[in-house]
Amino acid sequence: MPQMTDERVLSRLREEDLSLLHEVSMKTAGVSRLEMCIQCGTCGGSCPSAMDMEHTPRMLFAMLRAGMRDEALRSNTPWICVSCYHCVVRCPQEVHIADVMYTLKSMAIKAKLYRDDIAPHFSQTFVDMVETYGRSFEFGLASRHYLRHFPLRMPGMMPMGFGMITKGRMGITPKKIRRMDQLKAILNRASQLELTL
Amino acid sequence: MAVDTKYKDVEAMEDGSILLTLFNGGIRNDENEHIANLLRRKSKILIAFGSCACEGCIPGLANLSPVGDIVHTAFNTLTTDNPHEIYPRASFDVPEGELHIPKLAPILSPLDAVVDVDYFMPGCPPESHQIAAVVDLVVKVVKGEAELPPKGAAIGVGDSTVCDECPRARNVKLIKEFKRIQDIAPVDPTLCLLEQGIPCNGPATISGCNARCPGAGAQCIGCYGPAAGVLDYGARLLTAFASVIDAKEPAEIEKILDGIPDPVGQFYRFSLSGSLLKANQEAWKVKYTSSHHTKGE
Amino acid sequence: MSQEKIGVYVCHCGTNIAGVVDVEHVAKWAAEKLGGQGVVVARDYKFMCSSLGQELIEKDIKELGLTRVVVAACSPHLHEKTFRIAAKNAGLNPYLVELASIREQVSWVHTDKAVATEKSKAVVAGAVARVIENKPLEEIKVPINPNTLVVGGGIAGIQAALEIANAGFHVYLVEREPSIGGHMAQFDKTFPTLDCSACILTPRMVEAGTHPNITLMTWSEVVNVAGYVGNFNVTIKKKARFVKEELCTGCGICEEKCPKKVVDDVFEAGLGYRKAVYTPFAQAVPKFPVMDKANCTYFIKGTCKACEKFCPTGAIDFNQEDQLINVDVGNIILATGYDLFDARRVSNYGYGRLPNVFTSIEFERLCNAAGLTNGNIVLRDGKTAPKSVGIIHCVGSRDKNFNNYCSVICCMQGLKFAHLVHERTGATVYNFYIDMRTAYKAYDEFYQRVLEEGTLFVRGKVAEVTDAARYENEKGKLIIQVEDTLIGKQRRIPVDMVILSIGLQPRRDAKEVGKLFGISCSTDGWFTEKHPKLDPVATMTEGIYIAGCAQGPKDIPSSVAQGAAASARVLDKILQKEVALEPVKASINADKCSGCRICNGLCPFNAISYIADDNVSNINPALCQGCGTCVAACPAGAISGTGFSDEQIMAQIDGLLMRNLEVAGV
Amino acid sequence: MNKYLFYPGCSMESSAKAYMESMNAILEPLDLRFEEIEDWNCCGATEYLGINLIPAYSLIARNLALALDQVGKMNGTDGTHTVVAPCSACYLNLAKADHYMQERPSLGAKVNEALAAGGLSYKPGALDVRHLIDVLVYDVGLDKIRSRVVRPLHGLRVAPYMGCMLPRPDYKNRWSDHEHPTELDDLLRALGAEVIEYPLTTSCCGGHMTQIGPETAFELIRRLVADADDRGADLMATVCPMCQMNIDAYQNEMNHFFGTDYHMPILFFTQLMGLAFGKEPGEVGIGMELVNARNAMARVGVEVPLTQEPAGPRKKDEGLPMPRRWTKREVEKEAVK
Repeated sequence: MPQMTDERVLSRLREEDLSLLHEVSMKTAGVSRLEMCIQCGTCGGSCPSAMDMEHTPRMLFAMLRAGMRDEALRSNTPWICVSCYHCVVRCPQEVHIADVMYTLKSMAIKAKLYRDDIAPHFSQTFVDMVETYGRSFEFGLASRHYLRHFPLRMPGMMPMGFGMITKGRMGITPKKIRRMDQLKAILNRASQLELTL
Repeated sequence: MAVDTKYKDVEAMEDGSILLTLFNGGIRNDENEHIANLLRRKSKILIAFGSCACEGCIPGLANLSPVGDIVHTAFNTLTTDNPHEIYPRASFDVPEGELHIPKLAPILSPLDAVVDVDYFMPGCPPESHQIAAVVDLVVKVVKGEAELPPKGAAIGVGDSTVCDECPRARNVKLIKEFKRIQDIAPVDPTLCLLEQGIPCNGPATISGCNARCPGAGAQCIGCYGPAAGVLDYGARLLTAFASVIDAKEPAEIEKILDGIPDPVGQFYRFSLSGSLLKANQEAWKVKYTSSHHTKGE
Repeated sequence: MSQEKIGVYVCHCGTNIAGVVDVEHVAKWAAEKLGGQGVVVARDYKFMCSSLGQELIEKDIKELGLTRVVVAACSPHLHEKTFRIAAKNAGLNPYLVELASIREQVSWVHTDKAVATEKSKAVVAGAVARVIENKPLEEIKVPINPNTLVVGGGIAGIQAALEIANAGFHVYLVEREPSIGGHMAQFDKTFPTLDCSACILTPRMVEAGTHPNITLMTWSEVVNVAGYVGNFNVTIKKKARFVKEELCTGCGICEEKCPKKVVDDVFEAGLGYRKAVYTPFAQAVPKFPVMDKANCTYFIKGTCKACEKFCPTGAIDFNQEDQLINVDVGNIILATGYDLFDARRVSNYGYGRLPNVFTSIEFERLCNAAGLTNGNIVLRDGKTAPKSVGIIHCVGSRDKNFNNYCSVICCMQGLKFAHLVHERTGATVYNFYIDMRTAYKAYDEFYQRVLEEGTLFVRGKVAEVTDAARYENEKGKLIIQVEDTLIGKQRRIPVDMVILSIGLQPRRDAKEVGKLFGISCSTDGWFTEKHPKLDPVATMTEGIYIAGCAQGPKDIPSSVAQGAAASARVLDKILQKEVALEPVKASINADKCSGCRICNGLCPFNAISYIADDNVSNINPALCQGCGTCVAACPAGAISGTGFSDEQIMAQIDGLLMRNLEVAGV
Repeated sequence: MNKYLFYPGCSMESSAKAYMESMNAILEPLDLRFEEIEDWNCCGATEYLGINLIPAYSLIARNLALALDQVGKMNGTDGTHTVVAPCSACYLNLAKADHYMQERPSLGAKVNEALAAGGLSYKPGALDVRHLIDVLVYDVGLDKIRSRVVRPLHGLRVAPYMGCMLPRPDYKNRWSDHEHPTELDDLLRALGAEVIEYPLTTSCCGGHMTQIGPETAFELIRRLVADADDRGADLMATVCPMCQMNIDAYQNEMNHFFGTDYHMPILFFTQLMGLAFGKEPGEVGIGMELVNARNAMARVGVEVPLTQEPAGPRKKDEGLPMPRRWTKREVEKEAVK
């Protein structure tokens, strides 16, 4: 039989009969090849932050295969992923693991299934900055983020923050791009679109 | 023999009263078609004479463009002073009555697409000694001294290709690049031109011209058309050229093929209209679908 | 309106075709709509290739007087021959049968039943139009030369050569290295019975070396192959040994006296030394040494000649040159073996960077009593015995980044290594595997034994081997980082030694060798067999057979079995005394040929020559394989190929486009 | 003179100012000219992709579309179809968007639909996205770089730190290896520095985990710093603003967390290039690092001006109390709110 690549699998499916595995695969940028996982554990073995993950990526993929939607989306695993791509280049089946993690994050946000809101809020804060200024604004980001989630960490961070500011490494006023209107129009349109089969 | 005279004179002749017609030119408009039908009726032997009647020749290259574009090019370009954008019309009322000019067909067809042709005599132009030989043959046939070749044959040609008559020396061919003849200095006067990387059509072109062009130092451009039994001149030549490219990598092959700047001109200069390609697909579709419709109804 | 009486037979192929194509409808349609083309009967049947299916066709040929047959079934590759024989049995010329592939080209590549059925009709219409233009052809019979060439002197080649020689026929056994024996000669023990590899191999090597029916040609390579089945002419380059074989007694004094020592990266896999004049190992066959010109002091500096001085029989000859030898053979067996995966490509395993990471072949030499360490398992420092060893499976195999396929032997090899480490060092052994593959006789029992011995197994593909210690207990060790997939946790296991079970790869020059012998390679690079199940040692080129790892990764028992199988096929050919050649050939119409010579260089079988006197090219029908390259290339249309004429092809295209039906007014 | 389009990325203007300054200082000696993409926007870092896919790719693609427009306006000199990004995350995002828009045509179509709302469009594959060090090693060449060295960094032991997003996933096979690439090693050696064997050269610095899961990040930083220290490195050299930021700015906090006292300065490779080319420390942003590189610099005879030194590490007995260890339970407790 011909090799079943992700693209072929997708081309045979209709939107309404997507399994969880296929749904994740479809929502992932590029051709995820998630269906090809052979559970060898290269990803979990490679992961530098595996020690803090509730499930190794491999286990997460098995859960997707088993249709365990809530458990999978509730897992802290995608949020601990540091996008180092060790697993991606080592995966013998060329599964686009890091991109699948991004997909799981966005699905978890949509379903409000994350247990720990630090990471989603950080991402959202970052995105808010970008959507307001077109550039990232580290000072605003850091201060908002720490105030909300790590008030106790703030004092410890102070010398570092002062260091950054006195060394000219952190501006305290945001930079804004010129054609913010254009960017907003693009993002508005984009937010109405979804990847399809 | 009927030469350059009024149509009504020909129309008045008895059917089959002309022994031999050498029909020159392809079928581009309804007048051409009318004359072709007329002469077919009046002639015992109808010969498609010259490349235009045989394969469409240079005018056949117009099949690459829709009729509208052709008319536009002819009547409204820099070389034509037509400030009021006046285009020819099929009929026009003048005080003396209604005037007609021939109506353009969607594509140019070779003669045998319109009428039954007895023989084909290719060449642009056919060589004089070949014309003499053909007339001679017909005279001999009338006298009962010779027999006509089988119907549909190409006459006034040899049995092989231009290479057969070409005096140049040849070896096994492997080509690293194609070059235009003016870009090579000096061209080896005794060696096969194709081997020197000049895209010479000699290998695919039927003999009969005494290899005039390659003999004189210019590459064959294929005016005599394909050898007997070859379905499509351009396709034959293309596979031949493709076979001698000395490269394995697709990028390298592409680069070598880039040395042929005008592929249509190279492979179908004389034979586009008669080719399997049915050039100008749009026009072809019109023809095809309309015939289809009539069939359905 | 055709004069022919054509029968159309549509095969269900179980559900292979019928699952996607409405075969009954196709047959009915052909009977109704293709009558104008001469179709007088159209039937469908569950398995057309079965004897009942064939009888159906034979019966129709006899009773209805069919003059042409179209079978809509699988690719001609598979069953064209079957149906041609059936036609022949019924008295119809076998070349008046056409296959329409509605399996490979329709049912296997489409999912929409309606579309697939329509396409099947078109394919059938094309085949009907084509078969009308088919001409009856007669097979050509040629005698078979009883001699055989075996290329490659590993265990598969040795086995094949011995079988044929024992049957009384002559064999030329050609080996590229100085000695026969192949990879098997490098191993210490063989799984699962742990026989000493040399002990079971060397008797076979000696037998091959002394057999009266075997001409052994080592340090030699095939450089040209001409001819065809039954009548090959092969040119073999016998590389200069710089040792006269007729005088050499194999006493070994030259090797002993040679002052130049180099790393042996062939037999010793880089883990040992040899001299510039050497036999690769003690039991080498033949016993004559070879001189390595690139490293010989005399060839480099012009002085030395120690070997010559001490040779008691005057066998050293510095003026020897490569020789080209021509032999005529009827059949050829390729048993060219495999190369090993280069472990440096998996940079996360650190081979070549971290000293105590070894490859499996290095470990074999380490274990081997004849190796550099006399069989002591030690670290790269040459003295320390490891206290813990990690064996990593699937290195370079089952991995889209390297080789897709499973290398078959690594699991058992890994288990064997675990046993040897236990036996000789008492070290803790870890085996890291994705799936444990211990199929075949007594293999799983061996797995049980190794489990009993206390080997620790970790199910997980190792992510990396590193010397970057995170904790005190890791310092100075190699750390194997892996997800233990059975507990779902990442583990870091510090060990002293890592052994990489590296995969098997096609020979680096397999493509060129394949081209030399006119056979093809799969996408992975292994030689392609004629049929993966039913004809595993034959190739698409008649008279060329393959055996051993050249065909794909396999262990010793399978290699031996294939060597024997290939020899059985060759003996079958030899005993038939003559062979029928396919009559599909190209020929040149000399009248139309202008001698342009475009075709001359194209023929892959060197069958076309140029006759200068007549200024035309000519095809030798015995050499022509009917591939059609020249037919397509001839710009004058002077070359035609039987079985693939322009008329046949144009008719088939017209048929596919159903133009013939339009003409017929359907 | 080779001209390239240039996508700086947000950090080059803020936390990685030293990178920007030092890069600018070496362009001229190497005959390079960078033309900044006008009105570029943030690439979304690793954050946007996990929120909403199409907007994330549209955000990235706006930059590519602007760049392509700009290509049309530039003269066709060498390298004009190349966009150079000095930040590994930006480089990866731009390259990834370009790659996936080709690999998954429906993504390309959707992104272009969004871009159209801003009057832009991008044809995937039209641009070549490359990292700064790729251009330096493969276009400029090590020979040319070597020829510009006037102050060889002899005796400076450098741990070459490539980080993760540069050599991986490497859609266009630009790097010598995914795990142990040699480009940075070779470049540093060309400057005369002593490059140590550093097995963690492409290990992760923790990325955004310093913000959202500090415990995880500190462990990653510790591994990197500890191994470089074990192997006797004077400093680390990096190619990525985020790596530099994490290892530099969070090293102090990491030390607190583990009770260690590592002092491992980390500089951008361009700063070392600038020094080797004879630039003054101030010209190449030396002194802007928080873990000061003064001792390391002294080994090559470079004195770091005191004026640029920050207030100095906080003494333990002053200021607000610092939690000594951040247990997992505490992190979770914080997060529940």
